[in-house]
Amino acid sequence: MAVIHDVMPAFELFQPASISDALTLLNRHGSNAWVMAGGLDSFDWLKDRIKRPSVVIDLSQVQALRGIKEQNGGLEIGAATTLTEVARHLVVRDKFRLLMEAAELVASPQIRHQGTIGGNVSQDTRCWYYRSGWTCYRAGGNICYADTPTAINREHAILDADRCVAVNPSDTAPALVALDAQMVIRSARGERIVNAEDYFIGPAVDITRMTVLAPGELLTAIRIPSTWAGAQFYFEKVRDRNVWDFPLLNVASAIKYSGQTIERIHLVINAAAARPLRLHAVEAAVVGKPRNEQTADLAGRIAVQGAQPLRHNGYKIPLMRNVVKRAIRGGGGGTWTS
Amino acid sequence: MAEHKLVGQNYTTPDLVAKVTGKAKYAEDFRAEGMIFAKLLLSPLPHARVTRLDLSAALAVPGVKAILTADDLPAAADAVNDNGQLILANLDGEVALTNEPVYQGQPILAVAAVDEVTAADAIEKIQIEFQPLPFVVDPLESLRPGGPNARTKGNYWNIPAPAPAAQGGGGGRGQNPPRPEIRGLKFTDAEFAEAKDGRLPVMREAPEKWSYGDLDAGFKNAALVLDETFVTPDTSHQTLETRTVMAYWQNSKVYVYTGTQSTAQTVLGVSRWVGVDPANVVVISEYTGGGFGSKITGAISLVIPVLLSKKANAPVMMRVSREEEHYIGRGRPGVRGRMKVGFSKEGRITALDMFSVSDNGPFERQGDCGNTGVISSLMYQPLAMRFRGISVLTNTPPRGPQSQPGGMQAAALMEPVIAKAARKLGIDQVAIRRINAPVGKASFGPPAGPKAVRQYVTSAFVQEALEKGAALFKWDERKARSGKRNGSKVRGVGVAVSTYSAGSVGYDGLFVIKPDGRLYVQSGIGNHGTASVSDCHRVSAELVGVPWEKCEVTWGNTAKNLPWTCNSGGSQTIHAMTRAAHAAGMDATKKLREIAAKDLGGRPEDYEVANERVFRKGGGAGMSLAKAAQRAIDLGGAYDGHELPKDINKFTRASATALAGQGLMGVGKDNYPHDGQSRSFVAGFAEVEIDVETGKFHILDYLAVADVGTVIHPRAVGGQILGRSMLGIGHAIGQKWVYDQHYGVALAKRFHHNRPPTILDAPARMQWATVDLPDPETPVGARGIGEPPVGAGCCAVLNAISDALGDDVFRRAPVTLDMILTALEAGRPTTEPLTAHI
Amino acid sequence: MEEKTMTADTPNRVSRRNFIKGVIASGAVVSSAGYLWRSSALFGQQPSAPGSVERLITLNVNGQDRRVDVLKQETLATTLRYKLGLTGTKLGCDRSECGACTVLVDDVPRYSCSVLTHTVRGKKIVTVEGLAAADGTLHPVQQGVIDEQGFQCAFCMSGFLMATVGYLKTNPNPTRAELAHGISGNLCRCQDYDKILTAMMRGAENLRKA
Amino acid sequence: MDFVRWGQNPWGQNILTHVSWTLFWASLFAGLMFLVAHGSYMLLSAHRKRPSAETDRMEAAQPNLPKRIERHSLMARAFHWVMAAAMFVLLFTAFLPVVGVKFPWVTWHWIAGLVLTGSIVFHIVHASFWLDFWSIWVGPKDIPELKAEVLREMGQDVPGLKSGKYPLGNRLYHLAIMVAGLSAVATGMFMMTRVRTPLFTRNPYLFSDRTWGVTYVTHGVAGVGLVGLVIAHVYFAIRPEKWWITKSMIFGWITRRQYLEHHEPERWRVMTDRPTGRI
Repeated sequence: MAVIHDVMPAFELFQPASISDALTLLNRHGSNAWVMAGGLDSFDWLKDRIKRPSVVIDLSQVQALRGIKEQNGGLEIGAATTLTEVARHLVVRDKFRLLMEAAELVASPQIRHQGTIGGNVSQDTRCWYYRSGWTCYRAGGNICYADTPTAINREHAILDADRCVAVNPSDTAPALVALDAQMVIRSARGERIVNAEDYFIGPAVDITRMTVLAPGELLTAIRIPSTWAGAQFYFEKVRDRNVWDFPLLNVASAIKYSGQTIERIHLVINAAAARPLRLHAVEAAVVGKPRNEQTADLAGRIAVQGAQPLRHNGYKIPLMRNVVKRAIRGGGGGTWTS
Repeated sequence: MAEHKLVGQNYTTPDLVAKVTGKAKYAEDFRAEGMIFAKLLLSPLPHARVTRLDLSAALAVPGVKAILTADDLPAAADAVNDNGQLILANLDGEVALTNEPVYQGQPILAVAAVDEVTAADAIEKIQIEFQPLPFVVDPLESLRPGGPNARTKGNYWNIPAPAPAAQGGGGGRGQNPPRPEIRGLKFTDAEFAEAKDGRLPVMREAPEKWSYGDLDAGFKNAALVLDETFVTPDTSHQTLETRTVMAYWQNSKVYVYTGTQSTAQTVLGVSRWVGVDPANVVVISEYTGGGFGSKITGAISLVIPVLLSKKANAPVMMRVSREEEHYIGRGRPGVRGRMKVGFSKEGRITALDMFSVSDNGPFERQGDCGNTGVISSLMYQPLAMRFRGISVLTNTPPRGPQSQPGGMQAAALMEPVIAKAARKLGIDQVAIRRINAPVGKASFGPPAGPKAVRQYVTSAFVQEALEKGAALFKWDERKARSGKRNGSKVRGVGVAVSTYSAGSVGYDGLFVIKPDGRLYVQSGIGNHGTASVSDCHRVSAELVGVPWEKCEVTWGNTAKNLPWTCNSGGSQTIHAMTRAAHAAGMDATKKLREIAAKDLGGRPEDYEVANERVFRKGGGAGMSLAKAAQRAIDLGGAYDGHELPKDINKFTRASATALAGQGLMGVGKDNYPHDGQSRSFVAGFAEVEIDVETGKFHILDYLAVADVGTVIHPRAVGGQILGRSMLGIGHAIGQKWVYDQHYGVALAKRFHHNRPPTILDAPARMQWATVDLPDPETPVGARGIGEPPVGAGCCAVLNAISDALGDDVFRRAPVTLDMILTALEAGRPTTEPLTAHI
Repeated sequence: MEEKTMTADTPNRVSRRNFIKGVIASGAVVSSAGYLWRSSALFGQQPSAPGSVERLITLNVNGQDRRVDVLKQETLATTLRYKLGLTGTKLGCDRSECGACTVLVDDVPRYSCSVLTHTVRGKKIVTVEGLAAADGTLHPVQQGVIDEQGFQCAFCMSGFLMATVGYLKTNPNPTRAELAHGISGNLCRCQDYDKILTAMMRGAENLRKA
Repeated sequence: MDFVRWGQNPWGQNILTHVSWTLFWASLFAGLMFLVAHGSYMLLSAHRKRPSAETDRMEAAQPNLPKRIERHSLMARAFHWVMAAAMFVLLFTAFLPVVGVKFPWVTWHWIAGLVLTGSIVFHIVHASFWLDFWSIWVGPKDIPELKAEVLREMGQDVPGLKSGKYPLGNRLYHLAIMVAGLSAVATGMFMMTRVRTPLFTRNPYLFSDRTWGVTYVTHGVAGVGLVGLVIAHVYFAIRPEKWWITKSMIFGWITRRQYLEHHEPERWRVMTDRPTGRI
């Protein structure tokens, strides 16, 4: 069969107006159904004719999936709330600035106007071998084209790779993990709540999926507890171009101080592995220490322990060391001139 | 033209309102009744032979109208060029469809159907099998002893030396050029051994080779000798409009709606590719969504909808997707160069020994490789020089000229070496470029012709550009703060110079002043954003004293009587076509004076033309142009175009004949003298700020000062200078190709992989200026500007990065944060310097 | 003078003996059956299923309600260009990577190549053709482009215009840097960013004065 | 039903990727069905049992036989159990994720694979030099035994050959598991060049895409085959009438009576000084 990467093939479209209708449809069509929120990940797959669902369930009409509610000092964000709405929300700006910064650095303005937070955290990896439609591990095959002697893997994983070396490309995911968010997942069988950290899975556990979402399940909301409201936050996304590009690495930290010392910290890095990684060892090492250059150095050193570079991504090790340092220190010292 | 009314002034181009309201029609915006749609089946392999092809299932899909395969294409035909030379068909040259693809993405066949989804579905039903053939995507891999060849016959074009060319660009009838042939060439084991250290091995007997001066003495007398390897990226043109085409046949004429840089000349391209008489070709191209050299005369892929339309007997729209554009849309050849350069202690280049290897793609030889030598010899005026080069065939997409082809690479190969030399010698970066700059009628290139004479330029004001730039940029002030740390940030400043061809000669101008008093200009120039489609004709309007509001420009449709016009490529147009416009303007002025003298007495020399009138010098009797136009019709003959100059091109002759009798015709061929080759120059200045913890850098400021002669349209010139500078900056900061070498397939085939710069990657502040010195060898004084800003932009940024971080950070462009970070970590350049497409 | 020279091939110049009746001039509405997809239904309608959609829908484009037959997988860019004849909206990449297809949906700039037409029923869509007033007076931002001779090939222009008009609704008085961020989802391959920004700043100024 | 799964390589060529997991279910089902069928048959049908008087007679005739006869040396038993443990780890790590139990399984899998490989190598060497190598094999000579065995199973009282050291069923099973096991082990060793281990430099391009396809499918077929074989093995090990064999695999010996009851002393001579005699 010859291959063509253009023109979306036909599918049946459903636009349910409620979550329950959506779940009914999901249940009815099972693995033939493709769930579309903002569609920015979906369209690539569909237009390239690589994924061929017979049914697309578009969530754009489900009002219950949109909007941000205050809840117990925290927030509940509908999964289909756009990134622009998240970034502009006053409580997000005031209390959970980390998420605002992450959302504002996603892709481009138009994509943020359309892309949803649920879609942003649930998006598939951008590994260009996988996205080319070749049958690699992640696509159900038996090879990782990105980890071969001749592979071009500048953007791939330095940690937690297992056969597949793809990375999670989300900017909001590490922020949500750092904020102890909870993911509300519904299916015809009911609701379950998963910690953000556990929402993402690596290839060792399931090489074909990025999240725990199973067929028939829907991410309906993201809850942010009050735990980290008003903490000291740091978010940095390192990318090639200043628009559109996915992170080469990003880091999110939330710190609470007791006097001069770090009392509690959550530190998360993404695009280093197939899921956002909370750096528990670093967190443990810096708690109780003052926020200074030495602590930052220590954090950076611990962060990259066990990192395994591929042929072209060795730079991610010093980069990760440095951005972790900055996440503790609170920046590079000195701002950009412009 | 002592004082200008139009030339040098800003104005609103006649296409702008249509563009801004969305009414401007690009190729994909046309619809024709019964129009059907074509989709392409591309080769998934980099080199293969189709062994089985079964179209039956696809043809059985309801709505499929026709399938075009390689067997439907006309055979490659010989052609006769403008100079009357017979150009033998290149039997191994590019074809639009093939059964033996030589790069991944090469079109195999096309399906036309009632709609796109039917065509795409039908393609998926085609049974096709390939026999893989040896392939190579890295030129050095092909040159390695025992390395694979991209083409079955070899890995480079052997092109026997051309017949001696006449001086001064006149061309002239030479003997017919021989047919190029593919041959194989490899490094010897001894030569290739050097590649281990990331140095480009040097091929002693390269296919392209020339020299002048005493090289050995130059190195012996040098105070500093640097021997450097540098690598430039392969980049797609990535015009925002892909090479979409709509075509149909009517009464044995073919109508082609396409994007092209050169409207008039595209007729010949279509004629040659389709195998149809030029008289039966109509090209419609009112608006072209960018070219940058990739659409100089349209694109060979246009034959697909043209022939499909014939086969299906319906208009065919072939919308080219962005991914398809990556494959068929042309790219700049990446060049790896080895430069051994001797400098005197003052920084003067005493000797340059240059070896360039360029990635040619699979088809016709590109000039980029040779240009790296020629352009370096002009830009830096080495006292002695040897150039050797080879343009290696690879199984990667076809290359084409891209803004400043070869010149951009020349700058990128040489500028880092010169910057390093200045640092080693303790010389200011501006000063070292000033001391090596060409002045006046500077010589360049190899000695040629029976007398072994080197070519020379018409004029060069590089030193003036450097001085003006250094002042505007506050170079000394910025230099003082370069290298200073602010937290993790460090700044650097860079300057670079760049040059390229800036105009050809010998084309025609054509317009009619009608009895309504308006000037009707026929423009054969393509409309691809440079504004030259109307800018050039401001010269005619100014000469005959018609205000711009009373000028109508007809362009973009070869059925509308256009004159013979240059290719809009290589910055020819503003030079060539202001000369032609000047010739036509002078022709009309002469006719106006003659008419006035006839009617009002006296001699023609007693009259002048201005303010819509022809009148006696110093005031006095005269008549309006409207009246003169009517008189021209009455008089007939040459006045209204019934008699035409002997020397104009037959294409112009046909158009002028069709327009005869409508008013006073201005028509003429550019026969102005032209001593030397027109070249433009740019000096670029950049300041960058780099975060050494992430490797991320920002360009704070960029200034380009251009030596382009007379400025015709300031805003257009400014747009060209800064736009092309950004194109060059893209080469410095991230744009590139990525190929998987095991399978020879593209990994980067879309914008977010190839990374053309976004608005937030552009310098926070950009400025441009010109030296405002007219070129003495052309009547209006204008030279082209599309090309030289590219190299200056790229290299000013490269030099600013090395200024901030030191010499040992990068040996290839683009410079990305990973290269900076690992180099700073290791204290030496770490990124594989020679591997292609990483 | 622009108008006359804009439309390339006026139909009456073309002989009608053959199969071409002419190239359809700008803005004309093409058959509602559409060009890009066959009109036969690929799936039977399932009226009982929750959320099932009709093919014949009404779109509000540039202030007018337009009835149009839209396939399930059809993107807004396709509907605009091939069903409604609004070819001012360009397709540069079809993958949310260039911005040439930007239109306003309820005043928000969106990539129309990546919006299913069915999702914008009941929303107000504005394309570049809808910017100028009915009498032809250009929108202040369009006028900014004229004032500064912005853009080169202009294939990106309508997208930039729509992005700018949308952004200025949220920030009418931006700095140059803010505006650059606001319209950063648009790519210009002529790389004429500096002049574009100048033109758009001029447009913003025009808009404030208007 | 597709028995194999196909994918596309970067050249658009169809390549084999895996055995279809439906085959796993088929193998599991077949194993369980065999178990049910055999169990039912054993329950419902009559079986010939050697009259105890006959065994008494034989025991009386061979008073010099030791009371306990060593059937499996310590080394052989150790091998068996190590191999069994490895096999279980391999099967569970391979197939639990298939049935939906997700966990990081690859490292366990290849380590168990190496243990299995090591134990098999040991077993081959041990069997070649220290054991009666040919005692486990089947050949044309076994046809009369097979015939007799089948007839006996069908309830007929057939005189004739009794088994040597290893009953024919044992030997047939050994043959099957050897084929499946060696296929899995051999392909698995090559497949280790596709995962990160401290032992190999990764090189997924060691073979052509097609060869890899065959390798993975072979590994998969062997793997799903082992599911059925292991089920059958476990089943027989816990059947009451085979328990004496299972016990011998634990303790190493059988009683003289069991020896005489089940084996042909002529074919498994425990008393000769010629331990490697052929059957």
